[in-house]
Amino acid sequence: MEKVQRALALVLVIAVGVFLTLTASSIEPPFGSFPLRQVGTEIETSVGQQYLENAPQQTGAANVVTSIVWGYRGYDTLGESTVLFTAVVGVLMAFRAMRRNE
Amino acid sequence: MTIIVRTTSRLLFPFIFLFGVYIVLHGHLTPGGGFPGGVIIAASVVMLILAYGIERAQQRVSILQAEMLDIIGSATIAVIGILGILLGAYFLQNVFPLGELGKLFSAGNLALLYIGVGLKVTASILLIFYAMLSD
Amino acid sequence: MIPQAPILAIVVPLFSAFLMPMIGLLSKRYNIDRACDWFAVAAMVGTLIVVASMAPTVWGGQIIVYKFGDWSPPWGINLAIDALSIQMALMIAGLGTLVMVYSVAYMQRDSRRDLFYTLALLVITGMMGTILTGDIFNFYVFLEIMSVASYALIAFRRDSSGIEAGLKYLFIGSLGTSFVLLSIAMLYSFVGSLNIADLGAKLAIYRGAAQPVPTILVASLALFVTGIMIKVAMVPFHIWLPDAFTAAPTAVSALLAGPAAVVGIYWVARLPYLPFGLPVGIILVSLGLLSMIVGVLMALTQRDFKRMLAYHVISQKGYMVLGIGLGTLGSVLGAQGGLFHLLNHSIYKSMLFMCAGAVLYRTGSQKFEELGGLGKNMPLTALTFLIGSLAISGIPPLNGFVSKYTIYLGGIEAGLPIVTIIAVLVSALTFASFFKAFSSVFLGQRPKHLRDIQEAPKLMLFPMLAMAVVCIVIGLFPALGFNVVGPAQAAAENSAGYIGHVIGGI
Amino acid sequence: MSLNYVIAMLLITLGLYCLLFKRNLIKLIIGLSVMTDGIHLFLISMGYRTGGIAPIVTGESTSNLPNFASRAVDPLPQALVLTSIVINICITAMALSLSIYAYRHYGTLDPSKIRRLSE
Repeated sequence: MEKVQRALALVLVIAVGVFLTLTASSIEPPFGSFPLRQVGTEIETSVGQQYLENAPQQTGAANVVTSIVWGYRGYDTLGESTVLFTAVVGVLMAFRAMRRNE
Repeated sequence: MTIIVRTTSRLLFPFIFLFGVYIVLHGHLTPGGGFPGGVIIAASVVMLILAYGIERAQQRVSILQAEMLDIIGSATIAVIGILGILLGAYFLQNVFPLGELGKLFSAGNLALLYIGVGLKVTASILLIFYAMLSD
Repeated sequence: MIPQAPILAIVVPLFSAFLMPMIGLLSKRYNIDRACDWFAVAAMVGTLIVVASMAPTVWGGQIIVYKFGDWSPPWGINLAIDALSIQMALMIAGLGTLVMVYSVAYMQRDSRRDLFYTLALLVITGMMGTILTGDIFNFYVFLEIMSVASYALIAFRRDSSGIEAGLKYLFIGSLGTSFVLLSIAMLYSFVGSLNIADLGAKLAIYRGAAQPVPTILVASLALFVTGIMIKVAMVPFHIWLPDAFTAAPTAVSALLAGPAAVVGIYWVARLPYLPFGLPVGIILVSLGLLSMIVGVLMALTQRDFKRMLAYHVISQKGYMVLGIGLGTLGSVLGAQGGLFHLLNHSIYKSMLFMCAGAVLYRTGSQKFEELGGLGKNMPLTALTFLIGSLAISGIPPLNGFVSKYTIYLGGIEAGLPIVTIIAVLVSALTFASFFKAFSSVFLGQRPKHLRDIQEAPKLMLFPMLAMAVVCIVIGLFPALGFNVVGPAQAAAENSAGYIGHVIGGI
Repeated sequence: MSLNYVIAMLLITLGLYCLLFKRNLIKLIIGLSVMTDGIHLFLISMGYRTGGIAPIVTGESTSNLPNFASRAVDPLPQALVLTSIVINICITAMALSLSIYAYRHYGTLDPSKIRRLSE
């Protein structure tokens, strides 16, 4: 039973790996052609290009990544610091001494 | 720990701490920001834990101080977010002047938010370490 | 609508969670015993009021779009609230309030209650965020908030089974969220956008058969479905759920079985239309059928009260996924039935877990062998459990019957009568399983040491009885439920309207 | 054939292998981290532009913003990876603290042994 499970798991890992690798090697357009995106027959530019063009004037930050992190996508970062808070509370939960107050 | 490690870490501590503060304050100009900077500040205290043990580190930053820092950090983010509603129209909206591109006092609320996050990350990482090291 | 209501629905539980450790410190200093508990209840009531204030606007046919920091949709993050989201948000806020009231009584013997309520409010925040957001990466962030908080809550009592279940859920759940992240990464690399409406608009050309679907889109869809199915606990990915629900404190089990089930099903309902819009109906139907059958068969053999209920969660979630899958195969009734069943199931499954918790609280045991004859000691608990088990088995005057019947009709409407037959059979097996549970806990021989057991505390009984009343009311007047579910189903299908409201801007 | 993408996917597969086959909690946590790092590598590398520069306005590009915009790499994946790294740290901290607790109180890092204790 143990051996069957391990064999099944190995098959699963190999299948997922082959699938992902084949997918990755067929991505169009290839590595290094950032603003171009091809959806169907239409050639589009990625949203990232608009950030590069507008962010310095719109947010006044020289670091475009910062202007995304707290400007355009500030709500994400609020969520991110909430995850950090959650982890702190979780760790405190695991280590704070247990007292039964009857 | 040996005397070499102790002396080196004592001498290095202010520099690493200052470097972390620099990274936090210049988050909107150079690579870095609140998250890496906060981790660097926390790492300077963790280095003291490694060299001297947890008591000495807690003399520098006690558990209560770390909790207060955490609360101040959250409060900074919350207040700036709500200021966006009060003075503008939407949560987290930028209501401060943008300033000149590339100067330290620029980018409106981004720099302030990064300071809040820097405090919060420092406090959180320290609290996690203190909790894991306590018995 | 209260001004700023969309953001308040998320910020009220979030900032209450931030404040909770401080409240804990203050209550210790000034010796106010239950400050944390009632503060959590107040926060939930506030959330409920905010969410309810949005409902009339949304049911009036509008889609509320809230732009963070005043950045317009394809660049900034926005919240988009349509009738489907509002159904889920109302369920989360309502059931969350009742679970909080229940845990005021249930958790009173535990210390570290401030941490418990912080984590519980964070779970609520995460669920609200995932439901209301209009941005796919933001969905991932809030999914993680909800997940990390629930890992901690499951291990809250820190007994060996709790730690083991928490770690198991942590690894399997993180695998699922990693898949979701990889799927989002692939989607971004292909389309170059993260906004759900924008993605839906750009991927719409693949909906017909005119364009061949590229491999990366298929891979992205497969990973997303796998990730969501791990969170929903459909059968090949279900192994974390029974352990987690058995080991967690019962208030947490009720929270995860009722409100938290909503998140996964919400995304299953969105998935066929936005952002992918690819046909996934057959996959959903087969996964749903598999979980229904496996879940109920496993439930029949269980000897542990909460573990049996946990397997029924899997089985009943199968009904919902089946109904939504039938909906994408062209049966409106099926989709409505699936969403309606989500509403009903969240109510009675939370209630059943609360009954199990009340028994555990009074007797200290959740094994069938050690219990028996409690109907005399705890008549009200027995009554609510009876109502819940009749509802879950689909017996006519109760709400479970209405939604299950709608799904049966949906199966026939979609041209798959075999699905209907299997669903009826699973219902019968569910009834058998609950009959066994009811008779071995509340009827039969009462062991000697259980003679002096008392009825559950009033604060526990209040949410249980409230939910039982809702079960009966919806069962007698199903139109009430359809008034909520009908617009929700229409909104899920109306992807063009969603895209128009968000991208068109208001 | 894009080598970066393929290597990212291989890292993800390696992490998945580690998660499915290892019997030690610490190794499982390492597997999870490796897997997430693979995803981060994929995210970062898909925003690359041949011959690109960092998306930070410095020096002479301050006066020539259009030229900067046509040369810099995609800033959005970098912001996403920043978020995702912090989330991964949180999951690692949570998993480590539960593992430390299990090791201190039950004396084992093997999940199946903790399971046997609870039965």
